[in-house]
Amino acid sequence: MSVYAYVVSVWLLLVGAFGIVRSRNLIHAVLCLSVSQSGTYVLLLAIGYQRGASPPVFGEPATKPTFRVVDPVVQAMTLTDVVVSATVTALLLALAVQIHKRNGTLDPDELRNLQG
Amino acid sequence: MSRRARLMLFLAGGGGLCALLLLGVADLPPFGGSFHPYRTHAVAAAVSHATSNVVSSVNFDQRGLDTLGEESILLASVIGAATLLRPAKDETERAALGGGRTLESTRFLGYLMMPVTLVIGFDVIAHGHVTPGGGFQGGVVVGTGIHLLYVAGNYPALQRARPLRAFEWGEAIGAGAFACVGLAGIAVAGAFLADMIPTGTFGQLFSGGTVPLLNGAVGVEVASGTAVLLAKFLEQAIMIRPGPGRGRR
Amino acid sequence: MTVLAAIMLTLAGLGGTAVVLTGQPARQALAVSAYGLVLAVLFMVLQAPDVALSQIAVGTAVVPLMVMLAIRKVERG
Amino acid sequence: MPVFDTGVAWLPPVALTIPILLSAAVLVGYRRVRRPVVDAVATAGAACVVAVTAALLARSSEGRVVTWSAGWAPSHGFSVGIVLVSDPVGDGIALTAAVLVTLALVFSWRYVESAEGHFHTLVLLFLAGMEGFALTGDLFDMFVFFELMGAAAYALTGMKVEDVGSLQGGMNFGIMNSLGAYMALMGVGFLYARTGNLGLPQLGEVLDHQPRSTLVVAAFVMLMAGFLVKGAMAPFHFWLADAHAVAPAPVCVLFSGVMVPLGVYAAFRVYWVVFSHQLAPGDIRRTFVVMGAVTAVVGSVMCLTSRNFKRLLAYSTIAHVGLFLSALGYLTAAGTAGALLYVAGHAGVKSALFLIGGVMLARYGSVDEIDLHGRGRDTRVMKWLAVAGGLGLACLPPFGTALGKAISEDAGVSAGYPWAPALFVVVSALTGGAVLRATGRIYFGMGPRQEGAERPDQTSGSREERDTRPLRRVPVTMLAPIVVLLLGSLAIGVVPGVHSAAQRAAEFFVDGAAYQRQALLAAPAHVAAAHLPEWTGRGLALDFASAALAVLVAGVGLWGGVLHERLPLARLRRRPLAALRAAHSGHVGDYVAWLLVGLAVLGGFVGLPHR
Repeated sequence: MSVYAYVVSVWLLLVGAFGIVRSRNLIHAVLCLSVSQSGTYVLLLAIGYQRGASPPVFGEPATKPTFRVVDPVVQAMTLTDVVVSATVTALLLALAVQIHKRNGTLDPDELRNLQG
Repeated sequence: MSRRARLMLFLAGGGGLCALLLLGVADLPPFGGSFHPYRTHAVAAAVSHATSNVVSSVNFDQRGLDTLGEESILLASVIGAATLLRPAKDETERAALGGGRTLESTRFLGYLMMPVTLVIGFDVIAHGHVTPGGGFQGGVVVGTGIHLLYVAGNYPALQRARPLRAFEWGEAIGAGAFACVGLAGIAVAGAFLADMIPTGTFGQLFSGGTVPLLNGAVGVEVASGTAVLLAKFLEQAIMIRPGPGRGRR
Repeated sequence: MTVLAAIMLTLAGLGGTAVVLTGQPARQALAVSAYGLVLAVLFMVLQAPDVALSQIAVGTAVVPLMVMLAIRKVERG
Repeated sequence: MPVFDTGVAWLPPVALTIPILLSAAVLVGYRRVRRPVVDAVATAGAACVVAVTAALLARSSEGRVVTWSAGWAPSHGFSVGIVLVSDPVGDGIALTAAVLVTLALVFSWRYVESAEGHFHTLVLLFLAGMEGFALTGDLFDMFVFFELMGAAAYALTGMKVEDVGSLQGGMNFGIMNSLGAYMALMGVGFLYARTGNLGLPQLGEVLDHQPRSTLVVAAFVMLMAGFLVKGAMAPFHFWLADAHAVAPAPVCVLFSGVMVPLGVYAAFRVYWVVFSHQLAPGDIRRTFVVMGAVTAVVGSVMCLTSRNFKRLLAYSTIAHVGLFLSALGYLTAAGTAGALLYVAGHAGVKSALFLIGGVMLARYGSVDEIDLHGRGRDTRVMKWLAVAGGLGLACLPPFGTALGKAISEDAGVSAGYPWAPALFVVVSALTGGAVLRATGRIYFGMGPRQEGAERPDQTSGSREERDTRPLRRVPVTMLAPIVVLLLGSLAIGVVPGVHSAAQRAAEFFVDGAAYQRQALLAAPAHVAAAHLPEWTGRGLALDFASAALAVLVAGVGLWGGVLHERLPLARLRRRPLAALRAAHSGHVGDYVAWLLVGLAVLGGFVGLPHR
């Protein structure tokens, strides 16, 4: 159990890369990229987790602050990461839409604009 | 490269990398352990600035520079996607059709849900420095909520409720405001993004110094950005068709 | 608690794999949305409500919506 | 506890905030004002950043400028804030970025016509990303600004939505860079879990006192995935040719001139500050020298076989990045100084050449060397500028490239690589020769006219969409940046003091321990005296040799068609050449597979001897 979470995150990273390699559709490839990225969320949050600790939010009105909370820094990092994921996905989906318009296909095996 | 060759190449490389990573993570501190030095300091810092959501304190106060970068990424991506999804020179926009094909119940649901969603979104933004959530989460909810009008089948109403230019401004103003608060920090307190206004009482709505300000700026930017993004994708899916005539620039 | 975390981690691993293995464009938006939900629950279990909230907003709503619209555009021209 | 900082600690955050603020302003205003106003605002903003970073560089050459964002300076030995540490190398790159953006924006006044205000917004945000990336001293912050550069760059690459190549280039670029960035973020996570810190100086300080571990090797390899994908090291380089060949010319200037070198910069920055005690220098040296040499050879061969002028330049960037990687990989101050001068000189020359390519596309609607045979004969100035650029790339003294190359060669020999000068001479001769060949063909009509039979396995560039309306004559706003860039590259070789400044900068860069002490303990900086000679007889001889070889290469390329067919050597190497070219397939799945192979090899190089 002590490394299971980390192994899952490595798995997600690699399985996403695998998806891009065998993808026949660029929209699918972009989604695989986001699966790869979700590996980083899992890793970061797993690193910050502490058994029996509460969330790093003391609320309104506040409960008494305690240091026995899970790591807020990795959560802030993951939040940034989620934003990055969403925006990059949007950007790449936009590119995919236009690629389909110009080539009539999204299969990377059939796109032949950039060889040599 | 053939599909087979590509796969073999991937398996060779992926296998090697996987081995390295697995050997690496075996050295990580065990899952659920109590080694979190940064956590301890970050909680103390959040309490000292009266911000009861420590994650918001890290995001907007302690590591505010990251968030400035993050908001710039959002701005760049939204503007980038909008640029990429503009009608090409050989395309035309056709007028959208209004209503007619949506089930009455769906339409009702859409109309009902929209204000509820918007209220929730604003609430999540407003309390971002004290309870879970904040400008980003609430902003996404607001930006998406507006598009419930589409679920309601009323695309023309959506176009009216969603003046794209205003949202483009909202996005720019949100990002600009964040940067301005940062610069004001230099002028007032001598450090970029410094928490320069009175911090208030821990756990109250008015607390956390600059955190709620920056949180609000992010909320405006994210809500506008999400709206622009979804609008551009909708426009592509519904309105833009290949055809003669000059595209709109 | 640990058991719950282990279950959600396993589901996340399987969910990611499912997204990768979903070939048909029509099902991709759905797969992504479901995977987003699994991740959000995992984040709740890992005591990260802030991240879970944004994951729900982004991962189960906005991104699948964009994917759906992109696929619709691609399929209908 | 915000403390009032005296001095210049406010400069770094301002350098990265100005472009963000102005991009917002452009976005609000661009529909209401005329285009020249938008141009003027954006250019003035970039010029402000030039001023700020120049001021910063003037200060940091006396000692690093340390800024704690939001005033969270360390208390009780720990800071929850982000530290910006600007030393002469970081500032020099920040300054180069600002100068290139300014010139690219001036060039765009009459050049980029579609997506008006959005273009300026994106370029300014791109600049903000580069400034932040160069100036920050925090690992996660590096990831954020890396992604900022990326997001703006993908959009800028794919901006010509009517151009098939441009879209696919943007997609390949986006997927590869993002995947690299996520891998880097995993590396950040590993280090954070191990040390509980994100700042480079803090990380380095903790790791220096820890036993070696495989986790640190894995973290290093993952970080390199991000930085070296951006830095275009083989086999992570494939995206570069795709993206550079299709992006609008002023954007290519930023990509080749500064974004790609930034990746290499980051790789060595984290090595020196964070990893230099954990990883054995011998392994790192071998890794980078070998991989740099491979990159340089692959890049220059592909460069020589290209007929698309912009793609040719892109491959030459790969070749030169390989050289920079080698020079920095000697892990000495001398090698670093050589690389710095080379990067600066290269930025001027290569940027000028990309702008010449842009003018070519604007005037003739093509960048295909065969297609354009003799089309540029009527130009009076442009042809000579192109020749100057080619010779600069071939390291003809006194271009800055020549000075950098000479110092790097010497550093290579003293680091125990007697073959280093040969590599540098051959690579600069091949790339410079390719440019001279294309120039000779296009602007002077040299060599036999070939009927433009396009080969299916090659991107010729004859169908690239224009960035602008066909131009009858070249406006001064397009000519001036080219001249300025070439003069800038000359200045680096000629102006006294640049050379010794580069040496001092290099001494700062390779002293990771001093970086830690100055950031965390505010220890005063030790400024080393410059001791390397400037131009040496041997360096000059090798520089002239590479320039002469380049002319020879160009001549063979132009008139050697007959010779080429008869030599048995030519037939022998055709097969590997075809294989090499086939590897550059434009297929993103291939690229990802190569990325993983490269990382596995990197892991083997760095990790195996250590276990």
